[in-house]
Amino acid sequence: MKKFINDPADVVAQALAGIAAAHPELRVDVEEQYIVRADAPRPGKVALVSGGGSGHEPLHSGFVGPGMLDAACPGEVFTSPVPYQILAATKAVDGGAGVVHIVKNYTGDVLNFQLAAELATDEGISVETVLVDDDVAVEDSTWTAGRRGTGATLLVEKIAGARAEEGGKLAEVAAIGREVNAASGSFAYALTAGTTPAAGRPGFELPADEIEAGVGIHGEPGRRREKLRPARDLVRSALDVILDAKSFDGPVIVLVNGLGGTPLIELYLVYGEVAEYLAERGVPIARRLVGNYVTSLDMAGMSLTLCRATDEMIRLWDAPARTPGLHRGA
Amino acid sequence: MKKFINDPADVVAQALAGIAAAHPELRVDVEEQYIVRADAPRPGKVALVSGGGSGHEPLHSGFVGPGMLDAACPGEVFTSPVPYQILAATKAVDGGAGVVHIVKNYTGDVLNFQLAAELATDEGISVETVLVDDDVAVEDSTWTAGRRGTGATLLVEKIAGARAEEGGKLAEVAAIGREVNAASGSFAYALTAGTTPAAGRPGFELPADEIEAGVGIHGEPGRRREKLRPARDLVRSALDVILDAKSFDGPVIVLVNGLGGTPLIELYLVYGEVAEYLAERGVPIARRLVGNYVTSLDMAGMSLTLCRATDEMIRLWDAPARTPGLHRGA
Amino acid sequence: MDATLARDWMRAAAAAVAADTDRLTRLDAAIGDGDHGVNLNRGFTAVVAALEQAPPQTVSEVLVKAGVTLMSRVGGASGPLYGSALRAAGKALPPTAEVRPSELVVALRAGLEAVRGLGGAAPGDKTLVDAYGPAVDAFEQAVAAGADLAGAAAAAAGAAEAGAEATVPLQARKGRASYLGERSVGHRDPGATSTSLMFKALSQVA
Amino acid sequence: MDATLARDWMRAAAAAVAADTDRLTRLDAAIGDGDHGVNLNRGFTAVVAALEQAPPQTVSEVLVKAGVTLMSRVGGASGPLYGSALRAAGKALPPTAEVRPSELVVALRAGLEAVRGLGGAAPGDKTLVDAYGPAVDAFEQAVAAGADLAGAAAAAAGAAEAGAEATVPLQARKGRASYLGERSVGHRDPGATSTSLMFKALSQVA
Ligand SMILES: Nc1ncnc2c1ncn2[C@@H]1O[C@H](COP(=O)(O)OP(=O)(O)O)[C@@H](O)[C@H]1O
Ligand SMILES: Nc1ncnc2c1ncn2[C@@H]1O[C@H](COP(=O)(O)OP(=O)(O)O)[C@@H](O)[C@H]1O
Ligand SMILES: [Mg+2]
Ligand SMILES: [Mg+2]
Ligand SMILES: [Mg+2]
Ligand SMILES: [Mg+2]
Repeated sequence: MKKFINDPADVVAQALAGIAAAHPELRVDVEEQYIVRADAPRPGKVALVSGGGSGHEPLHSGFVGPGMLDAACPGEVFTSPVPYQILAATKAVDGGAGVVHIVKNYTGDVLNFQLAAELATDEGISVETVLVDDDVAVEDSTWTAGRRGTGATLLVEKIAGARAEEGGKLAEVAAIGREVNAASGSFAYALTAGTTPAAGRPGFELPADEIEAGVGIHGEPGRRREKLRPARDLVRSALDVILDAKSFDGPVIVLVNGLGGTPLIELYLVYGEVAEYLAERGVPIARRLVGNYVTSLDMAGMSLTLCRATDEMIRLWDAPARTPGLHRGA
Repeated sequence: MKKFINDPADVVAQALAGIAAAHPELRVDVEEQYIVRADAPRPGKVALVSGGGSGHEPLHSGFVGPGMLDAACPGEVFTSPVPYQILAATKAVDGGAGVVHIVKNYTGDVLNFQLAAELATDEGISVETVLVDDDVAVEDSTWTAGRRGTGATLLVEKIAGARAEEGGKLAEVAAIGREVNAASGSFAYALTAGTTPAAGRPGFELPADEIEAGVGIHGEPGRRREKLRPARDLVRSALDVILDAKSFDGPVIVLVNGLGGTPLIELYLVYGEVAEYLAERGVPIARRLVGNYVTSLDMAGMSLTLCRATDEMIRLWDAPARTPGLHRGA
Repeated sequence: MDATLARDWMRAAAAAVAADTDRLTRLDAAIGDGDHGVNLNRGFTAVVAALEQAPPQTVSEVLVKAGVTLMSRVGGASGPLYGSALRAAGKALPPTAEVRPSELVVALRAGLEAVRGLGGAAPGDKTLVDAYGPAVDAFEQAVAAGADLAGAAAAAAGAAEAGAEATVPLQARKGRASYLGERSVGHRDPGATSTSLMFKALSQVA
Repeated sequence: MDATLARDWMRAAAAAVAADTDRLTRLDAAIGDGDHGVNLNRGFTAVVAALEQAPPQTVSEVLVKAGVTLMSRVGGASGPLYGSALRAAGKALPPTAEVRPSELVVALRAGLEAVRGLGGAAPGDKTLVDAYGPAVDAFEQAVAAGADLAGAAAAAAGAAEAGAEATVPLQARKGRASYLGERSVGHRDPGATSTSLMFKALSQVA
């Protein structure tokens, strides 16, 4: 394993120290491991807290700032944060109007956030949880842990964040977050696995001409292995799965997301194919974002997310945001 | 080689089509292969044109927009653009106040931009060329092609771009660009080589415990191979080279730049080490930027750039910019 | 069992997890995200440190402290699950210096219920429940048949290991492995494997 | 040489580059950025197409068109260098249907001067000049000694290949390979190698 680190055990803590040094506009509690807007708590504003395993940067720490999250809790690499950490962040940002927890649907994240929400409620803080489960590669059945939260997390954080910033109430902010999630579908391909510092080797090995289809963002293998095909084919197959899974009967926000090791030149090529195929399928694109946003360490791969966007969602998507990872307007 | 492409020969053209589809705020000439601000030419404004081989995205195409470049000319992967392409872009953005060519110091880039500048001059356009040669890993000797242009290119484009936006004259814009370059030094490490679509295999092979020190952004091998060391050591060695090469007797702008395949979590860890060591060496950090900006396809690696920044440079660094790859303020 | 023995148990569990970190992580890489060994090792290292720093004087307190420490240091699925299990087990014990095997039966079952309440896994879902459930049953039967702690722990350890091994042919319906669908078949569940280590550790010190 | 022969030369050069694309790219990967073969192949494919689309009637026009096409399609260092060389060579020729070997000497030398003027490389800098220079010298000497085009081209091809091979022990002082310093020693220069292909192509058709 070759990485720019000092000791596999210290990666998250030292990266957090780097974030603290790099972003004076944020406040980092290195002890409790959370990141908040420097002006937190903001009295009267609904606060948004998210978090999850590290290794998906800029998610979530890179989305802390005006217009998006009030706090992020990074766990160890690919390991959800712990309840006391989430509680500490929740208390640090609560401005009296309640706190929305944005939680990606993984057993670990769900359980730890659930325990944290109970602890916060005990301390008199109103908490609403928005569960993100947009990954249509996983069948949504009561016999599984359900669909994973992936690319749509960014959309939920942006749109619910904007709603909170403009004064939305707790229930309203949570409601739009849930709407965005319900309206979104994602599908990912991996060309290689990422390597966690602790494991020191890739999560899985792929032959030189094979890919994982329907892969997750934690180095979980996908639903199946396939032969590598041209980008055009891969895009069409993925969009077919997404378009089948949910209703996209109007304008969409598109996210072409790199998983960490895929260069921008490929992501733009992919976006060109997405735009062409959606035009063929009669799905208008209202907005789009291309880049590495919800990553899986150094995994070469990409995910596509579509969100059937209402006018309200588009308005909030366009609203200002000022975070290390996403910047809009003022 | 596993990449999200259709055909190695068409990657640049198809990525350009994707950029065109993704960025309605830009205008892309797919035929002549250049990208300009949608409002070009802007009468009376000095225009900035840059370009170079593709594979360094977001450089340069991602930095087209208000406050930075007026046009970018992407060449084939790692191959400088051709004179007629640069000429076409130069003509498309010239608003009568002259055009600054920002050229990274590689033989190919220098020759092609030189021929383009001659052609533009023949057509009555005033062209000033700013050569970027910040890579202190290469000895600056008259017996070589000189130092390479790397990370400082971003700083030159941002700062000179802001100067042009606020109405600077041709000579002024070129002058501040040259000042930024003269005040900057960079040094890079590669953990792996990138793979060009055309070659289909990594530019070099590195053993599992070795790195290239002083590597370039085109898959050129570096000055020497070394054993992998902790990030802390690597950062200190690189900063020692940079601090020795030029004078950093005041505040600096720091760029911790990923080469494409290195995740953000490592880059932040690296920034933490940079901040600590610069504090020890008594070099104050005025501004900093951490991310993948000047890349080398999927190369795992990072570069450090320091720029000894005057108040004027810091003011221009903070000025608004609205480009796909860098966004500041309004 | 007294507090010293309970602490020895936790120490033995920590040692077993440390020795098998890589194995657990490999099992998790196959059908999960490759962090289970590292997660538990981080957690049990903290448990040992916490128990040494201020050694509790009852078995109940030892287990509660171990549980809370796991909950606050591990994260992931296994942190809340193992944490709640130990915490619930400790809370189900009387605050006496010594606890009897029959009291441990109640405690272990309370731990199991906590896991099932939190995670919702049923037997056969290919989770740690598939090792934990049989282990508690075996422990209970042995105690009912008059076994002492050592005998009951040995029975539980055997049942846990058999239960863990029996996860191999199962298709996962809970946790990260469930995303794999049929591809989860043929792999041993990492959490069930670490649960087997827990009961083996108990039988070593009992 | 007439226009047909000049076009045959360009076609043979294109075929040689196409056949050796991978070899040139590998040489460039060792001390450069691994695109030289691909660059020239893209350029000469365009040259052949341009010459076929509207076949020029003089050698001069053939070479100028080839040079301009390379300049506008190749990019990198080799595009302007090879492009200027061919363009300058063409411009140095009289606009006659047929050109004599002695006129080709002048043209080839004008091409060499264009390369040196643009790129500033001296002999021994480990560039295409190290193949081009000896080739022009050999061509000139053969012509002076009374050789015909075929004889002069054969001499030039031999000298170019020897010059390319002689770049192996050199340390690069120009182009991308110069960044490597001493590490550039021991590798054959890709541009000198492609120049050898150019003269070999000439000798094949002459
Ligand atoms: N809902 C659940 N109920 C019981 N055990 C579970 C559940 N989900 C996961 N597990 C157990 O947790 C183990 C994985 O733990 P770990 O790797 O530490 O967490 P994560 O999956 O968050 O990375 C699985 O092998 C399984 O035994
Ligand atoms: N200044 C120069 N003068 C003459 N030839 C040069 C010079 N710089 C580079 N070359 C030649 O160009 C070749 C590299 O061409 P190519 O790979 O196509 O361009 P690039 O280096 O831009 O990728 C080198 O092998 C060398 O022979
Ligand atoms: Mg995990
Ligand atoms: Mg090149
Ligand atoms: Mg795991
Ligand atoms: Mg090259």
